[in-house]
Amino acid sequence: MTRATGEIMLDVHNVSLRFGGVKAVTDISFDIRKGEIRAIIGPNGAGKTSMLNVINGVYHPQQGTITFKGRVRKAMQPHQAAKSGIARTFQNVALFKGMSTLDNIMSGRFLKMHRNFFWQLIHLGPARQEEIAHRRKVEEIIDFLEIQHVRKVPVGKLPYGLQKRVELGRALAMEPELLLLDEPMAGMNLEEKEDMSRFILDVNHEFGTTIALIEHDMGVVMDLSDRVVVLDYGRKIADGTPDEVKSNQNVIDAYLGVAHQEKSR
Amino acid sequence: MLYREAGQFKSTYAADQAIFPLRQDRIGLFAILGLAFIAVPLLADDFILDAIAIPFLILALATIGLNILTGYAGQLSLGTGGFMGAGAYACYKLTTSFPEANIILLILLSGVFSAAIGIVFGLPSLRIKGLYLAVTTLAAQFFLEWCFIRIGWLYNYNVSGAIDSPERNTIGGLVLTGPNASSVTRYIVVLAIVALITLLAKNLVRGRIGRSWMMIRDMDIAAELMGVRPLIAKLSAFAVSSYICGVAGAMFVFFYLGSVEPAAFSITLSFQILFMVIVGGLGSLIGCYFGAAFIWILPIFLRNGLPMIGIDIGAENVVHLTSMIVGVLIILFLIWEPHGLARLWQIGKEKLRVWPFPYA
Amino acid sequence: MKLKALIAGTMLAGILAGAAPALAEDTVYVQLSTYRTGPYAGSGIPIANGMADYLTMLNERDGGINGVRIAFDECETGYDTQKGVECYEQAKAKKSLVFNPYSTGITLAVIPRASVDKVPILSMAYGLSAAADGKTFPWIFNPPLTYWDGASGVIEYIAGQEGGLEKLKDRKIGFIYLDAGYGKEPIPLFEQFAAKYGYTLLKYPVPGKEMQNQSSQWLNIRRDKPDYMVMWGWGAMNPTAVKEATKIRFPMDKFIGIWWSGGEDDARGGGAQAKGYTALNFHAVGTDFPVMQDIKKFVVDAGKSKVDPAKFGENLYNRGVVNSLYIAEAIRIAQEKTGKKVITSEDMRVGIENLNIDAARIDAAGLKGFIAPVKVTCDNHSGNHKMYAQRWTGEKWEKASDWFDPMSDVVNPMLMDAAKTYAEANKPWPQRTEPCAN
Amino acid sequence: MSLLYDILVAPFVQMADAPDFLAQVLWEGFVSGILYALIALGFVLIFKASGVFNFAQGIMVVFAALTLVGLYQKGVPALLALVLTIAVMGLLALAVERFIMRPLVNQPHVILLMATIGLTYFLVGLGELVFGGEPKQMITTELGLPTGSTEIPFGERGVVILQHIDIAAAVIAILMVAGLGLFFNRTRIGRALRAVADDHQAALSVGISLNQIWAIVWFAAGIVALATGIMWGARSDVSFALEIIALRALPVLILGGFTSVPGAIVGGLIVGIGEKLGEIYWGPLLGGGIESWLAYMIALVFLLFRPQGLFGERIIERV
Repeated sequence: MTRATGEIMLDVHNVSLRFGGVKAVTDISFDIRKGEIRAIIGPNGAGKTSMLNVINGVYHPQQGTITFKGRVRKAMQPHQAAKSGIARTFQNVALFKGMSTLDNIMSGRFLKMHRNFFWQLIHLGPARQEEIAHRRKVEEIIDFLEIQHVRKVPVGKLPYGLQKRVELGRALAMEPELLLLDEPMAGMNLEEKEDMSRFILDVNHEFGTTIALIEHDMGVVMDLSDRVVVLDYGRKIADGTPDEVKSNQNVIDAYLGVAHQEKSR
Repeated sequence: MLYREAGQFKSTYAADQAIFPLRQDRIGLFAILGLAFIAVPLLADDFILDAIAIPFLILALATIGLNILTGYAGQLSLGTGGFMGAGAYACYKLTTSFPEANIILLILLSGVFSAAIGIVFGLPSLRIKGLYLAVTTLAAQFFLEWCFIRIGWLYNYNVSGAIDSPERNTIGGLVLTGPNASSVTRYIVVLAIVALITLLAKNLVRGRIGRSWMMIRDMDIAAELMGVRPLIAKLSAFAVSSYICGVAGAMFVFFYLGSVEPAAFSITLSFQILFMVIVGGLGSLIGCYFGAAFIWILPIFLRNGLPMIGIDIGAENVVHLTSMIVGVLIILFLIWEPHGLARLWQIGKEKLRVWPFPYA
Repeated sequence: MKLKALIAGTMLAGILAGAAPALAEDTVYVQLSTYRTGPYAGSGIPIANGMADYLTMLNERDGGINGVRIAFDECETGYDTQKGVECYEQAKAKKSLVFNPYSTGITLAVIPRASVDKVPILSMAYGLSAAADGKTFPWIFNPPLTYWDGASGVIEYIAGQEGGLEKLKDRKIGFIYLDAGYGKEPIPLFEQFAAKYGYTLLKYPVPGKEMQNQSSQWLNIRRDKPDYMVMWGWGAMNPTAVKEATKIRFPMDKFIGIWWSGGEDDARGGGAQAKGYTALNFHAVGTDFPVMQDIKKFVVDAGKSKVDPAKFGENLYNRGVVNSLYIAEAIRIAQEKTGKKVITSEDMRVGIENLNIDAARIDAAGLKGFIAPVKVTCDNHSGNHKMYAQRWTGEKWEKASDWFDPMSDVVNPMLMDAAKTYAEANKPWPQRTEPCAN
Repeated sequence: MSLLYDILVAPFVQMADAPDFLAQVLWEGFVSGILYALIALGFVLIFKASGVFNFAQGIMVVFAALTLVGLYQKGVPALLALVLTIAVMGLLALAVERFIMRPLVNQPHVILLMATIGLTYFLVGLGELVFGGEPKQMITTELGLPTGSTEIPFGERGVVILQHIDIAAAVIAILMVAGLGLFFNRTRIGRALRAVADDHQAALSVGISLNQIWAIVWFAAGIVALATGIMWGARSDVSFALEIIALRALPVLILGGFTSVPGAIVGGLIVGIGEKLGEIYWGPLLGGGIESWLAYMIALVFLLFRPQGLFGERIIERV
């Protein structure tokens, strides 16, 4: 596990975020290095999702800066984040419910497609070739995630586990450099979790995608991640390798103790 | 057994992405087009053409326009009538200013003006969502209606305040508009324009731009995180939608009514089109045709069909009854089948796949 | 399967078009466009009843006209142009002898089509004033007088109150009107007269969809303090205006409506305070005429009418009777002219063009005192006939003036000019090809 | 320059010149504002408790008034007609709860909005089918409401004319708001209604089912509609042409916020007075008739700066 020493891809520096009087995130700094799997953990309400929202521009922090690939940004728009190579899945599946699996994943190719309005209108020549080229790419992702059988099914009708998988596929279709996964295994059974873990590792290994991951299942976190940052009540309480974090007293107090008890049950 | 896809394998993605991947559907389409372009003009009388076919096609086009905005991009609009009016008045000004120009070109051009107006009134959609947006589109509706009544320049200061369709010919001397244009000519022109725009609309909704609309509709934040810029997606939906509505509005005057007062583009029309969208199916192009046919033909059917089977409830009660039936149907469709007649059509086709057996 | 669909389709088409009325040998068909629904129903319902009842009475009493029964049905327009055009198409498909738009907007929409489709349009005292020019509009008829005649009549009436046309100088006349083709129609004449007689014309348009909310208009009127108010209102606009006028305490005897603003329900809206409200008319109100007694006997009392007996003989009901009277007389004349019993719509055009209800005919048809003589000619499809003013007593209309003529000498040249302008604006306007029969 | 003068100075000069007229304009605006507010109030009731944007509230106003007058015309004594109309509004509430609310619960707002547009058309058809389409006169005196007017001297030589029915409308509106306030704060059902606005679970714990609550709020909105309809019908006749004017309640809501009772009142007064002032003093610059859209434009501009309305709560989007 030497990848944790790669170059810094994303640097979060002294970020604070408030909603009215409520502090969601307070003065947090951490970095994500190229090629690693970085986990963000913490009890409920610790500000993990808010942190992801800050990284890809949904929320604009009142304080602090985000540096991504050397560019310092204070308030980024979500579509700018997408353009610079950040993709994302959501805690509560945020698929496009009215569209099929295929269209959902195709929508991930949005930024890669460039044919203008008039080519789109006639849908011949370049626009059609482009559509077909990207369809090929999408089919690769469908094969990779083993969801060929639900290709044309509206995603609203899929079981939860498959929806999570489609959502991952949609993010992958963007060919991101940094992939943010918000609880990718929430609500899954053991078998589904194993599948998902395998996909995450494959993505990381085969495509070299950097991954930031929020997860509650400690076993998964410890197995998958290279480094872990721990939040509690919107503050960072620990940062380091899984082993370091595991033995950190603050973490045990705040969080892991509970998790261990659960695990031993 | 007639409607089976068994044995039809797609070996390319291109074939899989065709509008009608199934052979039966393609045959059906050609049959319908043949019927529409050849059989109807030959067989139908003036009443069928003028009072049913032409308005049905034009309203179906307007329904497509609204469906793009509401069904595909998820932005509820109650201003369809106003946008249709914008196209109609633009076309009237254009053709009276340039009487020599080809009227079909002018009709297609007039949509550009309504698209521009649509963009202006679409701007609030960037900050306002859902129900609030519906109210702002009412602002567009009432403001445009006021313009049609009060800005004399728009109707060339006619005493009557109405605009009418002057006689315009093609190069060959065929009369396209005005009282001397034959029903068949007008029908063919309308059909051609509607079919063409439907095809173009289909191309848009199945491509990148159409997907960006649906992404905004289904989950706007996720869409933004995939790189969709809400500004462009929403405004392009407003523009395309108002363009189509504008063209429909222009045809409404030039190929159907012949002369209209501003009241023709009132909020009643907006609702009528909205109902066609709901009954036909949100987010379905073929549904637009079903919806338009249903809402347009139902009252005509009630008016003429009931007396034929011996029920005479009076002309006014037919109107009341239509209003009630439409109201109930709207609610029923929303409860049972939010995807409208288009979805029922789909289900019907599924059934047909295995017919006459109950299961595949 | 295809065959089945085809058969079903054909049947459906049949249902949609409405079975062409199974016409027996001696029946003619007339469609009546009416509106018993919507915001204009208040005005539309009595007219529809009157029209239907007179035709029913003819069928019941005389077995039709010269033995030809009149088949008729109603087409509901809701005073909506779109539905009106649909009704026109239906009238055309069902070969109605004549089309009665009962809306100036619908009339304007169908005028260009009528000559192509060979459907005569009877717009009795409404519609396009310029259509009086029979040379330009061979298929359009607007007897017994046009809006411009009516407008001149209003000015005459006001002048009579003031003691002469020259007294109009420096007066302020307010004009409150439905902001649609109908209400805008008389404006050119009012403006021309304003220049000629030196009064100031103040305009207060009322948008159709807001006609029950006129408080702004009447606030403005209160501020501007016109000497007289003239109204071109319809439907729910009328009672609202009368009510608002009483609210601002406008002197009601200086508030004059066109004949379409003269319904009993319109005035009743203002209650007792509306006493003095004046409206023009071109036929009598009430039931003391043989023709009305016949309608009562053969239709109302026989339970064949939709009219509320209490409203039988009211102004707009009688208006409907007059409208059907014109239709019936035109059919009779067309039969005489053509020698046919069952006439076509083209024969009907000739019939209306030769419509002539003279004193003798008025007596014979039991219309004495009910209407003034009416004569349509090839040149003049309206005829600038007589009108009178009626005044609301708080309970009913009473006659407030004698029958008087419009200012035809001024109005007619304007009508003919306007017809030319219309034809010019709608180039290429077809030349009249129908011969003048008289 | 002269245009600027016309816009910025002339209207105020006119106001100062004729203060009695200004007072009359303000009064007329106030009265129509009260009526807008009453429609908006019925709307807020429903929105608060069920999240339904009830497009049909305007038509319920006309429907209630039409039922009242229609029953009277069919020979039912006035007070009995009033009671029967209340019963009809109760039935309507039950029907709406059973056939619209219950099947469509948890659907997106826009779907429910469209359903109420369907309800609008149904009620228009039903009302006209049963009672006929012609405008009807409100039975003002039969219900014991005042008619007539009073002239109040104003300034040196001016007068302001106050219609008694308008004064009654204002009084009834105030009583109604006060009554609703008491209902919400002092009664068990009222407290449950408030609870349901915040939290459906909490309401259930009070022992009232959601279905009952929906029926109750629709009934309450129906009563408000009836009162509004009587007042409005007394000013101009009862017919469905009022529907378009009733739509004015929508910009009122946008100004006041969808969930705020005081917002509905303040918004109604702003729209009512604002559009009258705009029409009378600035309308002539644009050729008049701007009343038909002024309120919507004000609301639109307002939305851009304060999307949650005057009294609404700020919306935070969660992902």
